[in-house]
Amino acid sequence: MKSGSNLEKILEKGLFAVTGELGPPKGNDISVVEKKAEFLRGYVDAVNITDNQTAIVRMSSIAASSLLIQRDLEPVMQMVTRDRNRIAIQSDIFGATALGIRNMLCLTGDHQSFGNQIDSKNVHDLDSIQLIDCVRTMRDEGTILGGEEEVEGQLRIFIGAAANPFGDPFEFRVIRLAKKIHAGVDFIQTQCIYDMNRFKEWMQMVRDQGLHEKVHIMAGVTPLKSAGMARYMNKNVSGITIPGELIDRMAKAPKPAEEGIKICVEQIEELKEMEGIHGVHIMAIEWEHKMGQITEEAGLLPRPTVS
Amino acid sequence: MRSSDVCHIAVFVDQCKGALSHLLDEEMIQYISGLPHVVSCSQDEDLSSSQRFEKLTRRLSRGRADRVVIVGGSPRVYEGSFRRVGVTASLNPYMFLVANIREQVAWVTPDAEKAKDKAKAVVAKTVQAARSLTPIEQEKFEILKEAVVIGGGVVGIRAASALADANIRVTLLTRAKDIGGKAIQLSHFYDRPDEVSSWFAKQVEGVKKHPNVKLETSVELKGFEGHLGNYRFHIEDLLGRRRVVKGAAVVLATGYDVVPNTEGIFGHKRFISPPQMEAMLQDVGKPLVDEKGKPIQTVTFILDLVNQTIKIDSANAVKNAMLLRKDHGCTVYVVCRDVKVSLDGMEKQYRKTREMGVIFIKYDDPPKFSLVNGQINLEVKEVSTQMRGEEYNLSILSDLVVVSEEFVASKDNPLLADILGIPLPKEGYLMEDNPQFTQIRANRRGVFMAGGCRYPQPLEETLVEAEAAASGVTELLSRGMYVYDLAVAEIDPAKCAACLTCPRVCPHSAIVVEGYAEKNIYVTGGYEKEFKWRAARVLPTQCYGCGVCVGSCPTKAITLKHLTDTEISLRLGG
Amino acid sequence: MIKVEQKPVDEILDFLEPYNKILLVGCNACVAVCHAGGEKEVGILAAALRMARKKLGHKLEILEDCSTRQCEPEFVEELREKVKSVEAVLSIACGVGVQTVAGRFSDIAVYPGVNTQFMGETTELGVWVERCQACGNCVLHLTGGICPVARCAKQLLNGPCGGSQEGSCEIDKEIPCAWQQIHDRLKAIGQLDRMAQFIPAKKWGRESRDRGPRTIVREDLKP
Amino acid sequence: MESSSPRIVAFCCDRSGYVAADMAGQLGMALPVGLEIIRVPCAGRIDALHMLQALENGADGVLIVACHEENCQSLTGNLRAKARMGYVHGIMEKIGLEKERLEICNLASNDGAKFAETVRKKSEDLERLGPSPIK
Repeated sequence: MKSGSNLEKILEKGLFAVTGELGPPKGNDISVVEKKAEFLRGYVDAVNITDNQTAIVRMSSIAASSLLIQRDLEPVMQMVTRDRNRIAIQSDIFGATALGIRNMLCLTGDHQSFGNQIDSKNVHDLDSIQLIDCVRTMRDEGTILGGEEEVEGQLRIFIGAAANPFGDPFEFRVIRLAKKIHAGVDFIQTQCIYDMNRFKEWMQMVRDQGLHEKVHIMAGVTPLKSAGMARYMNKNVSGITIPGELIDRMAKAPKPAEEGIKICVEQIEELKEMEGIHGVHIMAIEWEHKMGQITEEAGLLPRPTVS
Repeated sequence: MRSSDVCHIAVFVDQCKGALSHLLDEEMIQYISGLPHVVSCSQDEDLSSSQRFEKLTRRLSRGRADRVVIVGGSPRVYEGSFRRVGVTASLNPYMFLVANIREQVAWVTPDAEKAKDKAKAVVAKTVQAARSLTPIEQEKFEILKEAVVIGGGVVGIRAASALADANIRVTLLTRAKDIGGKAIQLSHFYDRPDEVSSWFAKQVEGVKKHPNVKLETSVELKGFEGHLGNYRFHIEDLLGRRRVVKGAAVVLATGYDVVPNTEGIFGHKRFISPPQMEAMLQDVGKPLVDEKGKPIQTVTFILDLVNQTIKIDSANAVKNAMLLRKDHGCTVYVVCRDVKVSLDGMEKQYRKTREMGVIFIKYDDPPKFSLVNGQINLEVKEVSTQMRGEEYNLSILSDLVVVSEEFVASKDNPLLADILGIPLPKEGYLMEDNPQFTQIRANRRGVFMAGGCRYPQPLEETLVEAEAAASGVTELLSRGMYVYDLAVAEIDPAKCAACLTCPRVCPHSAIVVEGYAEKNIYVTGGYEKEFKWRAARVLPTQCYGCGVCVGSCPTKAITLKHLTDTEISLRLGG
Repeated sequence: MIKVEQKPVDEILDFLEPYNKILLVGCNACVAVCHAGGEKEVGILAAALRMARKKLGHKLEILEDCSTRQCEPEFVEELREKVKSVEAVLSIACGVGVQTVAGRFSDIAVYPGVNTQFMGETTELGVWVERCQACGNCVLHLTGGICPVARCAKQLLNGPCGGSQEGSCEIDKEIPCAWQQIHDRLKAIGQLDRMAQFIPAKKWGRESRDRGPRTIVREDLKP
Repeated sequence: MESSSPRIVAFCCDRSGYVAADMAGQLGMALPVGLEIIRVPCAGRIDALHMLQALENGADGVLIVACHEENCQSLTGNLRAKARMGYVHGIMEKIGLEKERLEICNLASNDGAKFAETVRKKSEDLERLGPSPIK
């Protein structure tokens, strides 16, 4: 076991894993974390804690992850390379693992121009692949990045990363996954999937190269709330494409919110059967209270306990 | 501010046949005579007369004046005279300025007192500005009696023949294997009895046999450099071998492209293009039959479907409708929005065609086509009778429908324009210097154009253009010498930062950046004289003297010799 | 080369407020080429400043000059006589030129008249685009001659982020994705395999500017 | 010049503005006394520096009289003059000079009447605006 986390155990046992997502508060109000955590309890194996997502200032992901551990839920701490240089990154990893965090997700991070601090300087001392390489070095070599210097103690951490099958150039997307695997990633959570055909095409390329056997791939899904949201995301959120027929379906539905959940459940059913998909990452953004319904209807409950 | 050490100004006051008498009183003459640097002030009744002008100027050679200010009317009146006379009067023809107190003061200022004050101010400023004048020399060089024609179509052939007949050696460049081009497709002229094919064969043969013509077939133009009187064309043959051809001037006759209309029903074999129609009519004696041997009885021409200007299409339709009617007894319709009969003699032909029974149908909404029993059915609303309050929906069954090809600018024009350094407007045809007056000249000296590369036209008109271009070249080359004033822009290489702004803004491709500066400004001494530093240079033969480069230069390295920054500053009162 | 842009005239007027006589000096190298600091711009800025001050009733006398290259001490030395006769110097050379002047004349205030922007290429007359950030260790051999440090908004070294869409950067559709460009270039030159190659973290601190001013010493050229 | 009439410097292209100015004279149309005409071979000859120099030397207004757009012998000389004028407008704004003091107008060589009308209007506008604060 690389980390001994619940998520690792479930994936290593070959069980279908489920993760959720929790955005920390834009301040220090712990009750927000508590409330969201309760919506997720019992429905997921681990919870992603975002790191200043879309470059909006929020409570740090390390702190929020730690709060989750205190409440007996397992976090996947996200970390972006936008805000920290390699000194801060490695120091934060020491701290996070000391606080009992066992999963982390290595990301580049959204550009600061999308957030509420557009005049900030971005760091990008490392990129996400270099970050994976850095964490793996610390865990497996027992030294810090590029140095001879040994780490005091032992790092136990399950290394994750994102993959976006919907970015361009398309044929590079699998190469990029391979680079992440080569750098040492253990699991992958994909960008939310709406264009199932393109995703299948990507998975086929992944399987052709045998990459699905080298890493646990968890497919990302996000339930749509309305046709308006779908259109907005399709137009404005980079790296996301939503097919027209899906938008139409949302537009025609008498109760769009329920239709969105229905679509999401159908997607999960389809993904469960797909070779090489070891789990789903459900990003119910500001809709955490629907997690119970989604996981229930998708037949993902009860969540297994493993030792 | 630079001004010559010596500055003696002679003022010529032109009374303009009395038009300025109320301004030019004794006091004014005294005022003028008293201005700084003025050494003499002579008056005349009418300096627009070149004889009187010359007389006055002749006196100059005896005085010590080294420049002249004319007080009188518009400078446009005197410039020609002075430039001619200046030389004989041992005065440089550019050492003069004009204070225009007629158009700019006398005629436009009703208040007499104000007019006088203003006239004084104008004269004073002009006299002050005259300090900045420097002589501008004349240069000349021998012009090769050689020209290049690019394009082996009918226009190129015609231009080459005309040049060769004028005793100019011509190199005719074409990328095709042989000369000929689109004209081979034509059967008849509209305005003369001969068949195009026999006439054209004679033309081709004539140019091939002409001792003054050298044919270069299967070659591509790869580079172009030099200036009027001595251009060098880099050409490449099929094997990739390069050669240089020289010419004092060039005629571009590279033609246009056609896009056949074959979309949808237009792809059906009963839709044919005008060249296909011409081909069918080429053999006069041969009966017109379809592929099954059945005679062709009804032919319809459609205009206005593809081309914006329909001059060519109209001429072809009228010409061929007549032949179909006369030689083959066909029923012929011409369906159009409009017919253009502006060609010489075409109106008469059009009338004759109608008299012979060709039916012209006018539409507003394009006709609809369908296939009926192997024939083409056309439905159209006839609108020419609308003014009588009548309207007819017609349906015509035709054996053949002639639909025009689309004429478009040659897809190679951008590359050609780039190599030749001439502008290319949006429509993609090569651009003439001035569409009203100098249609056959490009915006670069010594570059002429004719025919479809400028705009597609009927054969008869395009030939006139070919001859005009050839005579333009002939006129230029027959002088043997090209004489020009250095009233152009000049670049100081020591100040030039080689920023490339001026060659990019020059509208006449008159600026090159080349390694010609005498010395490297960074290091003084220590280098061989051959050491070159790249700087911009104006080719004086190409420069039109517009000054666009001067206004753009960030290092003030360029001087417009006939209107310096100093002169402008002085005129602004700086 | 170095691309600069003129500072707003009102900002320049602000810091010239205390003076009655200044030297305005341009440079005939990079800044002349980008139409912001050559002799012409010296004249334009001088006219603008004089007019502004005349309007304020507080006349400003301006000596004008333009160095051959303001980053060379010899050329800057040529200004000494003029500098002696003024109260301050306004330089519209790049930041390097301003500092060469300031370093040469210790007892006079030197002000910048332009904002030094970047090292760039002229893509068309009047348009300059950043191409190099002088990171100190060129990776162009790995990236098909297109620099991800200067041209990717995140300076990524291992391929495009997920925001690359149809050739555009996620932050602005008008900005091309540098990594899409690199991908297309590498494909065109048959080196697409380089995209799969891991580029380790850069040595910003040792090779780049994060250690104070970098210095190049060529022993063979020193006196 | 002793006159209350605003001083207008008109840079006139030799292919349009200057010919039109001559024609205005030949038609005997009254022109403002403060008008000073500077003849240039093309509007593209006029530099941003000249525009500023004119203003600095006390012109109340500056007019660039160029050929109609798309009808410039130097292809885009008139457009370049216009673009440079835009650059100078930016500077004028920063130093508190009214942009209206610097304008371009496009004329044909036979537009004598329009030339007169334009400079008269310009003169009136400038009178309303008051004398240049730079004088």
